[in-house]
Amino acid sequence: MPTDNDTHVDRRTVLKYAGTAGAVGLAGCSGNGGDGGDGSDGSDGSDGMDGSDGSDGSDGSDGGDAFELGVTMGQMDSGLDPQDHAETNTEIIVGQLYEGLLDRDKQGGIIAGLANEWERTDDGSVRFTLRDGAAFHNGDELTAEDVRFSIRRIVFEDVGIVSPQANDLGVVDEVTTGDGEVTVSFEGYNPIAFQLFATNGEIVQQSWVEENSGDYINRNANGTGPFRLTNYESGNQVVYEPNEEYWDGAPAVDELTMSASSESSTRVNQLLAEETDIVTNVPPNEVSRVNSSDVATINSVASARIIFLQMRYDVEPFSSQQFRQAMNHAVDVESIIENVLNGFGNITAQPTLDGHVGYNPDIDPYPYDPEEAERLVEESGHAGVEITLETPIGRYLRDVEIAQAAANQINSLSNVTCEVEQREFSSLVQDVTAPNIEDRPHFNLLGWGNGEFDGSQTMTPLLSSSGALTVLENDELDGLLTDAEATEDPDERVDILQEANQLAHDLAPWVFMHQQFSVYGVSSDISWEPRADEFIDPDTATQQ
Amino acid sequence: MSFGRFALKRSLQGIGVVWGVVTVVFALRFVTPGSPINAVAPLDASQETRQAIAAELGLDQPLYVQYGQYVFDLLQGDMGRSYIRGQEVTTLVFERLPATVELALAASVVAIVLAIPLGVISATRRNEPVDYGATLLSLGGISTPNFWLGIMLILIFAVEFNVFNTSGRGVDVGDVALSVINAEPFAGTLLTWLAYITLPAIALGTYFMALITRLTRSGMLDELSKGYVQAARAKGLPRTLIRYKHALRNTLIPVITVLGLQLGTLIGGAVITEAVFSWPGLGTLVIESINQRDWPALQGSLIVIGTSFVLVNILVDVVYAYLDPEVVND
Amino acid sequence: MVSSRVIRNLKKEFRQSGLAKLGLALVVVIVLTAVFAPFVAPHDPTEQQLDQSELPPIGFSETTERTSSEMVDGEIQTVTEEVEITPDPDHVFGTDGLGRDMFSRVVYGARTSLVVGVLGTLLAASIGVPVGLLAGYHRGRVDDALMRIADISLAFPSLVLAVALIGLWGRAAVNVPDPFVVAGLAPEMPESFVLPITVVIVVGLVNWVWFARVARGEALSLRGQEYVKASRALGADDNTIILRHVLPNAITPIIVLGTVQVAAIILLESSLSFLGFSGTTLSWGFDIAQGRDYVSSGQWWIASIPGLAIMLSVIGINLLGDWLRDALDPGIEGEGGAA
Amino acid sequence: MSDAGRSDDRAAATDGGASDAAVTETRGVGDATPTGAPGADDVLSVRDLSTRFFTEEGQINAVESVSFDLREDEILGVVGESGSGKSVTALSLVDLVETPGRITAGEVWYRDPDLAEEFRGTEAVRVDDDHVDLRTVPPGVRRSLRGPSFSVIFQDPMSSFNPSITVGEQIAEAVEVQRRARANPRSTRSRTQGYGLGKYLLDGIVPGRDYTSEESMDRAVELLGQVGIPDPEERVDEYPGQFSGGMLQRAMIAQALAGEPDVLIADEPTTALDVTIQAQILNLLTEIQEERGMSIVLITHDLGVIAEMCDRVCVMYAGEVVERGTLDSVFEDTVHPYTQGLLGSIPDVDDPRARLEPIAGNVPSLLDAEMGDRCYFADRCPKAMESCLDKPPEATVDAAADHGVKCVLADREYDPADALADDRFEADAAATDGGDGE
Repeated sequence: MPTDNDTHVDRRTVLKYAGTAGAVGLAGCSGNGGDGGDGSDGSDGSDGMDGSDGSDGSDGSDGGDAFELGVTMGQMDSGLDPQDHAETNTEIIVGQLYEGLLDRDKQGGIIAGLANEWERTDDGSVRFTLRDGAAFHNGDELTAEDVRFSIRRIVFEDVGIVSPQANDLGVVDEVTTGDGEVTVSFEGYNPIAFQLFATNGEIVQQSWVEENSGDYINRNANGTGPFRLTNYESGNQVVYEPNEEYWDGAPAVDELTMSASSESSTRVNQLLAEETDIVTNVPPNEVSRVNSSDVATINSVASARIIFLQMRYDVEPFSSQQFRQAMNHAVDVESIIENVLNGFGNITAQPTLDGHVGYNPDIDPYPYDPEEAERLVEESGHAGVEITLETPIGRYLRDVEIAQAAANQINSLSNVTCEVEQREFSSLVQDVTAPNIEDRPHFNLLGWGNGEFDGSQTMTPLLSSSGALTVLENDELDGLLTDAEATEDPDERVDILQEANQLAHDLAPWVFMHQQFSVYGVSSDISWEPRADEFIDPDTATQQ
Repeated sequence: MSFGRFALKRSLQGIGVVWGVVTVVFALRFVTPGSPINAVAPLDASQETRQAIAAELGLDQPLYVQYGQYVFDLLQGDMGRSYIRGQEVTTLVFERLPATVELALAASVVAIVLAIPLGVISATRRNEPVDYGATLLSLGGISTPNFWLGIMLILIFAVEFNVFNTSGRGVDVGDVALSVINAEPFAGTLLTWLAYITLPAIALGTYFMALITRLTRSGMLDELSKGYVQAARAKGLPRTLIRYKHALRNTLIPVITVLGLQLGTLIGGAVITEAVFSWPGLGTLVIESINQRDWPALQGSLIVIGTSFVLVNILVDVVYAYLDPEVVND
Repeated sequence: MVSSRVIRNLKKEFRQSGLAKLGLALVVVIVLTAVFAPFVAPHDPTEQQLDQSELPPIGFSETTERTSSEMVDGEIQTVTEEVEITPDPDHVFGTDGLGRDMFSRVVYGARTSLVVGVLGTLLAASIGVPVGLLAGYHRGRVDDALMRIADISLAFPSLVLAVALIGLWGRAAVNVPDPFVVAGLAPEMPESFVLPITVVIVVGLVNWVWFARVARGEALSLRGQEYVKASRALGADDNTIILRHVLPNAITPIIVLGTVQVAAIILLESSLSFLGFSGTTLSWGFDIAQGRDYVSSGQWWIASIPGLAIMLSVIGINLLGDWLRDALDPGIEGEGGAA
Repeated sequence: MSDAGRSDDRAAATDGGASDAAVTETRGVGDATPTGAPGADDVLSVRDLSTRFFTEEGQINAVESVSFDLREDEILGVVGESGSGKSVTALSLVDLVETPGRITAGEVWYRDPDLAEEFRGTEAVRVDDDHVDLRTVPPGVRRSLRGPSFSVIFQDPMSSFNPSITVGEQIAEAVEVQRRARANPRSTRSRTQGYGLGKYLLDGIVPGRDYTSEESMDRAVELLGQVGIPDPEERVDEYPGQFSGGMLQRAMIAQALAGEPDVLIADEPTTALDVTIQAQILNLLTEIQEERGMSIVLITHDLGVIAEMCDRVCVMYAGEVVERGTLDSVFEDTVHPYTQGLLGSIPDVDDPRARLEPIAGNVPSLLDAEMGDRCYFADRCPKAMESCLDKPPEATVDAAADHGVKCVLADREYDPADALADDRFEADAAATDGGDGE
């Protein structure tokens, strides 16, 4: 995919990640966390599943108490239209009802969804074969036409709605249907097509969508997912029942309730009071309270989200590579992880996370070394400079505290003064995504979730010249990323991306901070394993 | 002027104010930087897309047409569709309104039931320990931020003693009423309802309890020093009758007016109390809508809040006129 | 304007009322704290000492379980250990989650509260008083228009309107250099004070109506007074009459209202910063919001202490207001409260 | 009519000097001040009544050792400038003095054979024949006498009616409370039976007549008719604001009559009214007094009213009764310079050109600390003499006319040679002004 055409793609993606509310839209469509037909293509480690979630064949097993499961998140949905939102919370709520063609396992590997076979055709298009027996909640069989309509409704503005997910599936040229088959062709080559379809693209029924009003579609659901909607209270709670006709067998849960409390301590209180079973984003200081109770435990997983401090390459003092490296030496990320996050984070050294396509295992983090930092600052000729770190308030786990800690450490260098400016997220994001790089902040904290598990999905928007949030213009890096887009051989592509990561590390456009953990509180009454992509799949939960 | 005419005149004035409220809310959009299209359109949307969206939302029309359309729709109960949720704002707002009303009413009940006797006792036992106690309590009450009080209540009752629920609404008060009406065993639902509403109601009600106590106390002191009280004593009326039938009644008339004006504070307090206790009311919707720039939802919420305020104040004035016939003649 | 009678009444009420003394004492302490914050605060309120975080206040020691986690072979392992945390005499009120000194934060928080309270009140008064005086004096259409605007303005709860305006307009802050630090007297302290200017403007815009109502009421009653009529008969123009006769006589209730408004605006400011609609992080409301996450995990002081600070300052100002009202103008009741 | 045993009590209680004790013996042939036992035709006998207000500024001696008798069927006038203690005296009679005021001494003998019978032999309650000293009976009993025994008409009818309750309802209340009292004379609780907080709250929402009965309401209509209010059936349902001042004062009289009292205390009943209406109200009072044979204490600052209505008169100054007697004796044989001053300040109807001579100076401060131990009028008195610097004695001028006076001039003529220097009180006055506050 040539970078020239990327602008469109990337800018779109921005909205998905940084736009409206909620955490960055990470979760892919789901429904089936179990096995299902294992795909053939490119999914590594897909068999490394925990054995604990044996949801299959749970039908009729509910002899005793009904299995009522509650999930409490930070925020509720923004309407139930699966194709008209761009945030994680909505994705989680809608994802119980709708599914995509492909899916991911707990570790992020690609598995089958509504399509049980998928392949790349000779011309670079992708072909999905729909499974038999998948039906919408209203009883109608899933058809290839529904799939075509769904994809077109997402990517084309003139079909139904202007979807904020329009570019989540790549630059789609056209969708064609065959007998139980759907073929999607792209403009140019799309090396990560399956990654995209495993994360995005929920399928709706054409007739149902066309016959109902927008308000109705946002309050009701007719998907193919493992749960059916029983009660929707906007902004309060959503109640589900198992879809007994689900193609992969009905989930063990008899009644699922999803609700939200914006305060983490409230969520923990609810968990400990046994009012709910799964709570999201338990903050570090609450962890011991959960662990020491006998009703719940902490269950955490490294997420696909990284936190970093962006430094704009075209303004002083950040135009100096030495200065940027100095900043990386000045911040003691280990100590921040230890003290601010109570250890719930992994230090990073490159834009791509361990486990994602293109990760370079040979790069080590910049060591914490204030003296080296001072020396580099001196060398850069910016000694005595005053800088301001802008940070969003309350958007990422402990964001303000992290920014303040980092700024304090920079400030304690003898030759740099650093202050923190707190910004409301939506206004900061407006600046961060300003069309011209000249309008973007000089130095700011940002988080980025990579739902596709592919390094290019971080580096292209954030570090390529044309990226929607870039703070860097470097021909060498641009070249590597362009090459990666056009490379059809996966292994070769990995090599190129690894090289790009090394380059990004050396250029130090960011202060590389950490990889966030998703920290859940889980009731001891249930068994459930979290996923790496922040999606919650209660259909894999079982009663203990 | 007859009572009926007074009520009518007041209602007509109220309609004017509601119209003003609608206009101000509508105008708010135009004194805010940035186009409302930004809330809907993807950041990189092409000029054509933006125009298409503007046309879809009617934003391409001249201002007065948009305004006319908005008022016209509003008169038919249509407040548009949420930019973010895609749902009808009318439904959205009226789904949330009952929770807020329930909370505000519960808080008022807590406040009134405690404050009036406290104010009366304080006034009739002036400078006795109970008066000092009530004075300090009410002073603390009007000086405590309700969100902080809420957090402290959570700390004490929910965390230390684990007696009440700390967030959410539990059951709808309507369900409780329904089970009472249907003669079902309702103790369970009632207890659940209480477990959820008690702390938020106290957190929100304390300020008003303190305010009403102060107003009742000073009003009672004022009334008890008036000529008619002396006259009533001279004609041999028993003390209870003088206090409750004569003095308290006259005290409460101005108290009701002040409370009507303070309804705004009550709703404002409800917004923040909802945030503390995750109460799914209108306040939560307002804050979400602001953060998401969801104009239709924000406008709808503000109009409903403003209109409720106006309605309640008309009601207060009419009740006032009913209690104190002099008002009608003024 | 301030006659000897007024001063005598003030003194008399002050002598008689223990609460007035308490109020004045509280207000004096808070004002001095706010003004001389760099000398009162023992630490830079923004300085983090991560290894000293979550220390309890003097007199309390805490046993908590600390959990840490690390990644071992791709699996996250959590370790929980019991730690006895004893207070550090250097941190009287303890420290927050990032090891910032709570006492210093409370001291600097007083600045924000007081400055926003006073500036917001002044702004509200400078809009409301002239409008109210003109409307009350001229009556007629001006007055009708004002009353309708006031009705509309009252229909929006202050907090809701403030949240909406700040949320929509953004939360700008102005850095005001701290004169003591600039002069080199307190070099350890933050160089500037962050003034949340949007908050000041918005609370002024939201609360002017209370001043307008009171000023209008006074003007209405004063315009009928003989000396006002006489001045008019002598040909004095309206503005002169308003400035010379009406304003000086209306000033007492306005001062009393102003005092109550400072308290109300402090509460409003704390609510706004609690909800995250402020431009500064050195604010009691902000600290309560931060401390709220720690309430259930045992670090009660992070949220409690700033709350007590708000309560004490507002009590102090309210007592001062009661004192002024009793001494100057027994006629007004506590109407203008808006939290 | 007095027996020795009781006189002893009296002597001990009155705290009088040796001269007082001497006159006590001669009561009935014109004692200087009524210190003896109440006479059989005295409905009310007040002895040495003192009421003090304990304010932040100090103790105020509002009523200072006041004594008088109120006979059956008579109108007793109490006259004096404002601030002379007339109204407080009236309130003291019916025990309506409120904190910080308190009755500190004195006796209020009230003639009520039934009450006397009931308390005879009760320790702590002083009973003398048919009279009972109301200062010694329990407060509840004193309260129960308001209405059936004593009624008060206040100065300002507008403020004496509750503006938010109909006039009829308020009069009916006064009827109702007596009805209930008769039904259950000894229980004060029963008078509010069925009227607690709960009833109140209902009443607050629906202005109702939970307390009063239909009979009481009918009686209220009847009373309104009797005091000359036209269309009483309609006017009962009107609010005080809908009444004119004169009508409202009539309504107040009707209210005062509701309990059919023996003693009616009219505290400046006409001050707040127009001159034309004043006459109507006074006529009404006279009519009522004649019809019902009540005794009236008429308090006023208007000697004209006194002259027209009263049988006997008490002149009050600085909390004390300074001159007292039948109307004729006080008006014709005026002794006290203060009374003379008051008489001089009313315009002479016969000679409109005659100069009106107001009394120079102001009513003195009643602050205990600032009151010297002398004649309180001395500083304003045109005839002040050296001997006025002592407390003046009580003296009888004309025993037959019950004419007594508190002035040295009672038994000697004014001698200009003894006159005090003009600036004698100026230093005092300056001190007083400075401390007065305003």
